[in-house]
Amino acid sequence: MTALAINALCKSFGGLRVTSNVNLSVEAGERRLIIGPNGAGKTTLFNLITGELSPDSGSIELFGSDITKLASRKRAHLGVARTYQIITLFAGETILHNVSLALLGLSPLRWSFFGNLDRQHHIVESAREALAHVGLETIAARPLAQTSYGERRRVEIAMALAQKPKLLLLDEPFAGLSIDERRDVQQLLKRIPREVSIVMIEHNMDVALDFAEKVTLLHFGEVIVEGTRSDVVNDPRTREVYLGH
Amino acid sequence: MKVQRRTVLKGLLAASAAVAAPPFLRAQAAPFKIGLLTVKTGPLAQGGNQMEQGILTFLTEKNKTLAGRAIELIVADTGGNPAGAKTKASELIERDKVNVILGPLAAFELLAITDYVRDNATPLISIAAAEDVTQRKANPFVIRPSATSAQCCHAMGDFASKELKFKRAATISEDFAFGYEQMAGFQRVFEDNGGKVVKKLWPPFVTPDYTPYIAQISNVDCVFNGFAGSNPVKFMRAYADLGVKDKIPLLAGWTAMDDALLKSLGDEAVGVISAAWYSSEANTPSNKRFVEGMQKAYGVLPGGYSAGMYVAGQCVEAAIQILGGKADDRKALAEALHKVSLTDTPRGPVKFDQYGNVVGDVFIRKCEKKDGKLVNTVIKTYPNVSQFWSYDEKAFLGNPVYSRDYPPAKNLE
Amino acid sequence: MSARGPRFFAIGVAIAILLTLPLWIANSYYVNIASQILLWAVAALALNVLVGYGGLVSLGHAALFGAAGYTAALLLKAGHGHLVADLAAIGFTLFVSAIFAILSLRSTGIAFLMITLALGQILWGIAYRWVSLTQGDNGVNVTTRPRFFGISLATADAFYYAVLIVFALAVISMAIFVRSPFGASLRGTRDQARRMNALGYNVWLIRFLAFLFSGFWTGIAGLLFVYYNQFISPQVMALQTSAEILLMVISGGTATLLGPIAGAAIVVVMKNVASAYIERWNLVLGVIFVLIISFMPDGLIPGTARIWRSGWQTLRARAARGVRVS
Amino acid sequence: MSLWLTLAVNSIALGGLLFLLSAGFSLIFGLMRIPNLMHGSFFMLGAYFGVSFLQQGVNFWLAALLSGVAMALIGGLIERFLLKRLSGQELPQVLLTLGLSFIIADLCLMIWTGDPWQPATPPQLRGAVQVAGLFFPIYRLAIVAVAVVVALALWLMIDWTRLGAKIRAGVDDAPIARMVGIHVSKLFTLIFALGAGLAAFGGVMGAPYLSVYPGLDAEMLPLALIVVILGGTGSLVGAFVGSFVIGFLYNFGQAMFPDLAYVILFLPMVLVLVLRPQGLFGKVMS
Repeated sequence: MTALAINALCKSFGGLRVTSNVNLSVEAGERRLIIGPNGAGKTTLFNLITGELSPDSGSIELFGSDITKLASRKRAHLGVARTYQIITLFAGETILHNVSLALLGLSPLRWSFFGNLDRQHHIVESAREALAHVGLETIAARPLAQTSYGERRRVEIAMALAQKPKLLLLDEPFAGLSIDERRDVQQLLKRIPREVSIVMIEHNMDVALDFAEKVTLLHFGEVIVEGTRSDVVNDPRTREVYLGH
Repeated sequence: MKVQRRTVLKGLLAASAAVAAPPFLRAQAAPFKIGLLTVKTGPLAQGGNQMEQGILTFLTEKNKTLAGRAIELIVADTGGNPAGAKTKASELIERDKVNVILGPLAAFELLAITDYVRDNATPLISIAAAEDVTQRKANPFVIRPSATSAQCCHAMGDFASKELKFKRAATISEDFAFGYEQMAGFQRVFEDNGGKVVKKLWPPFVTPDYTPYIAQISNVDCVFNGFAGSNPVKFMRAYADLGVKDKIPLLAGWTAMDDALLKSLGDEAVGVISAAWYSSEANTPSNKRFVEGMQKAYGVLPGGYSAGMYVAGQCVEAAIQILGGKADDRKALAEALHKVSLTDTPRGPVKFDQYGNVVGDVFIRKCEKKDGKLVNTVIKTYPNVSQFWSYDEKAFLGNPVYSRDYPPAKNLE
Repeated sequence: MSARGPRFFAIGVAIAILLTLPLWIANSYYVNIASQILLWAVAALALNVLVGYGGLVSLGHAALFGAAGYTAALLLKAGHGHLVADLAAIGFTLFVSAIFAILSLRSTGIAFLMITLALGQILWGIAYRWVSLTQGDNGVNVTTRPRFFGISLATADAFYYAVLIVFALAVISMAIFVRSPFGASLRGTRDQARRMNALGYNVWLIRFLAFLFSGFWTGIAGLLFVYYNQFISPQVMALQTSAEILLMVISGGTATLLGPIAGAAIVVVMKNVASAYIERWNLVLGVIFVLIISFMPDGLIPGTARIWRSGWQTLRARAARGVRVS
Repeated sequence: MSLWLTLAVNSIALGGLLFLLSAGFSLIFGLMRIPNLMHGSFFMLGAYFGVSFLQQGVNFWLAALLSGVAMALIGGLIERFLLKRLSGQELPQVLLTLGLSFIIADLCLMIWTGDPWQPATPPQLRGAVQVAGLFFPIYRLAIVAVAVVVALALWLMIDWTRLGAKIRAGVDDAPIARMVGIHVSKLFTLIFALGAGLAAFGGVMGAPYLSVYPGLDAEMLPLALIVVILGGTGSLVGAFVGSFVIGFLYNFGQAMFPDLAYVILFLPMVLVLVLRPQGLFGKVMS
């Protein structure tokens, strides 16, 4: 079954084409890596998939149903979750509250005027579970302002995981991390069950290559190469894009 | 006339009795408290400050003693809005327990507190012009020594039609009740005398530029304006700048050409004819004292806002005299205030009708430049003008209150 | 966690003071001032829902305030009962709030502020100009206050208690709202609207409902205002009133429960009480705002709390040192 | 016929004055993102300064310039010592500017009393142009000329000078401007001073026809807001076009739809904001 199917997707800002006739197909349970230099249109592609941007043309299907015109929040309810390259968290809240918010977003409880969010046991428990998954359960009550950069990256991932997504989009989850932290995150990603299909953007090929079965190389909004790890690495076009010759 | 003089005499006797009373009796009486509701902040502070100056001038002249009673003046700043007027009225009545309130300045402030002063039985002497407060909704605790909105405008309508022989008029005034009532009074008398009001313009209270309105005026013999506050300054300059003044004479209500405003005006005001219930030129003894006192203390030529408060002070004095020693009963004071009749005030003789509104002179003035200064020279005096003009009181009150739509403007073009 | 004890104590004292206020303030004038503080506090709390928790700065709330007041005043004048008038007033305010929200929630930030300002001015203009309905600047008088369970609210004390009950309900509903999942959602849309969307929240609808909630309490405050003054006129709908409510919220501290209440107290006391002693009270009020913002940019309540805490810590540190020395 | 012509000419005249009022507001708003709610106060205080200079016998144009300079100084000080610390914090900025506007309003009341002041029109510009039955005061046309000169000067400054380049960079993206070494902090002080000075200059220019009185500040602020909203923030062209659009809307609206007099400016403002929140000439703000 195809988890994500993108057909002839286009998007321009002003005169600039940032997504140019992109076709992409990700199987259920697959791990896909999207690489490309800065400005290749990787994050824009994510924004199109999550609905934070709407495409000029083309279509996006999620598990066979067309979601091209669907509002961003509805895609979340269909099982799309993502992390952000530039950390986008609720700075004034605790780690636990951040993850709880992610859970609340999919719960009908979010409309409730009554009750105390911090006392909604099933939400708080699930949030703790997600935090345990990323190794942050011991500091769950810590305000976000007192956490390190690496911890925030993991909170990002915990928020996405907490939503029990079918399709998880990771936008440079290793950016800015130390070597130890990278290893932690690598471990953590490996533990994600196979029901979840994952698409990961990474600027730095070395960190992420062994994560993915298939790799897509994006450049100036176009898919340049697609294939297995070795296919892409060995393709002369990859070298051209990355090394500039 | 005789009756008047007798009351005054009686008052004087009472006053001398108070003065002659043994000192310990006088010392025992707590000061008589006058509360002044005025505006000292915001856009209406101009008139508000003048009100305060007027009553202070009077009290200074009287050495803060009226009819033998020591006076305490408590000044409250309403900020120029109804809610503020209500709160400040309650401060004066409930906290300071004043014997009488002078003010407030604006009609919308007065309307917010008339029920309240009646419920709390506190006499109020206002110079705000709202017609109905002394007409269909007359309030036994309120008297008005200045004029209703239309009181002077009736006279202006008469003068414009009979003496100036104008046939066609346009009116322009701020789009609020004071403006409606002024224009209605002018229109009624002007049209009853055979004239026609062919255009009525209502710019909002806040109008940065009057040109769009002035540009609509043409083919009339005169324009009557009823602006107030700082608006007349702006309006008359535009009226002159646009060249209309040379073609169409400008008439004005009292607020638009108030004597206190003259220092803010320039050549554009020369020739404007206005109707007012006070003229700083008036040749009465008290007016001379008043104008002198104002010049001395503040260096200004007084206008209606100050004069109104000076007269209000005189009314308080006369009422205390009428009551002899029993001025602390507020209900009796209110009744006495209605009975006050004065022969010498800065505005001329003053008495009140049964609704508490003044019956007094109205002056028609023409603005002239003398020795480089603007003056409003009185060219005609209408004596003893009532708020009902020459109309039958019952019939007058049987009609709706003056408004934008009443009397209906049938001659608009 | 140990802060709970003193906190409950402080709340208890506050409740006791509020409940017994008319007993030890003998003068009805000051009781009335207390009523005014409470009724403006309700308005400030209502605006705080949008400004503090929603990050949406409205300068049009005076229009909602006035919409409720006018509806009630006009229906009462037409001879309807208090219940009908009040329910209709709240209904109409919610309707106006919904229209405001639909038009203004197309944007956020300054544009939101400007739309609400413009909409507020339009409503003010209608109140001023539609003389045949509103009597223009002459305003509308309300001759009676309602009775509650046979108790007349005509006296200052009775009215104070009525306002106190409403105020307490407002505070409780705000406290519940802030902790509730919906409150958390609203704060989320303030901090990271886009992320909230991607997390599955309907950001627009959350803001819309928050606007209605804010409008509801603003309407209640408007009703209290019209019953307090027994009079309403267009001045209360002017931009200045909107700005004043906003100043109460910001000066006291946005997104706090106590802040808007403190802000309301400052503004009401300066306008009505201090003005009797200080002729240039407007200037002093301005200076107070500038001082608050210079020394406590987050507002009076959070600022004081911060100073209190740090002062407490220095004291304790000093005490600890003192022990060591001796 | 002559009515429409008068209205049209007056629209342009009012537009000129509005531009003087709002050009500075637009720069401050666009570059610094400060909702400067005391801009009307700058206009009023400037006009009062002008009144005082004129009473000392100072030449009208000199009075306008001096008042502008004085206000620029005050504005610069306010920015440097009060606003600077609040950069990026919209709500505290609102509170501060409103608080200062209270202070300015009350100070003006203390110093210049509540009486309205209306300086005489400068002698060279008295009188009126009379063409085909149309009678129009020269002074108002002079305001348009001054506005055009100021607009040109600002345009030259912004498009052709180093300072202008910095301003443009700052409007487009403050963080990046900072990265490339533009001293944004000094730039902000300068812009704020410039905006304050321009408003004060406009206040003096407007005084002979608007007059000066307490409450002028609150009348002018919404006008500045409307112009900038309509034109788009930070866009000088927007402020220029917006001023004249508002000039026309105001004149023809007041004359043709007297019943809408109160809302004639706010209805279009809502319309523009709902349909095009960035204004006619503004860029989309993220």
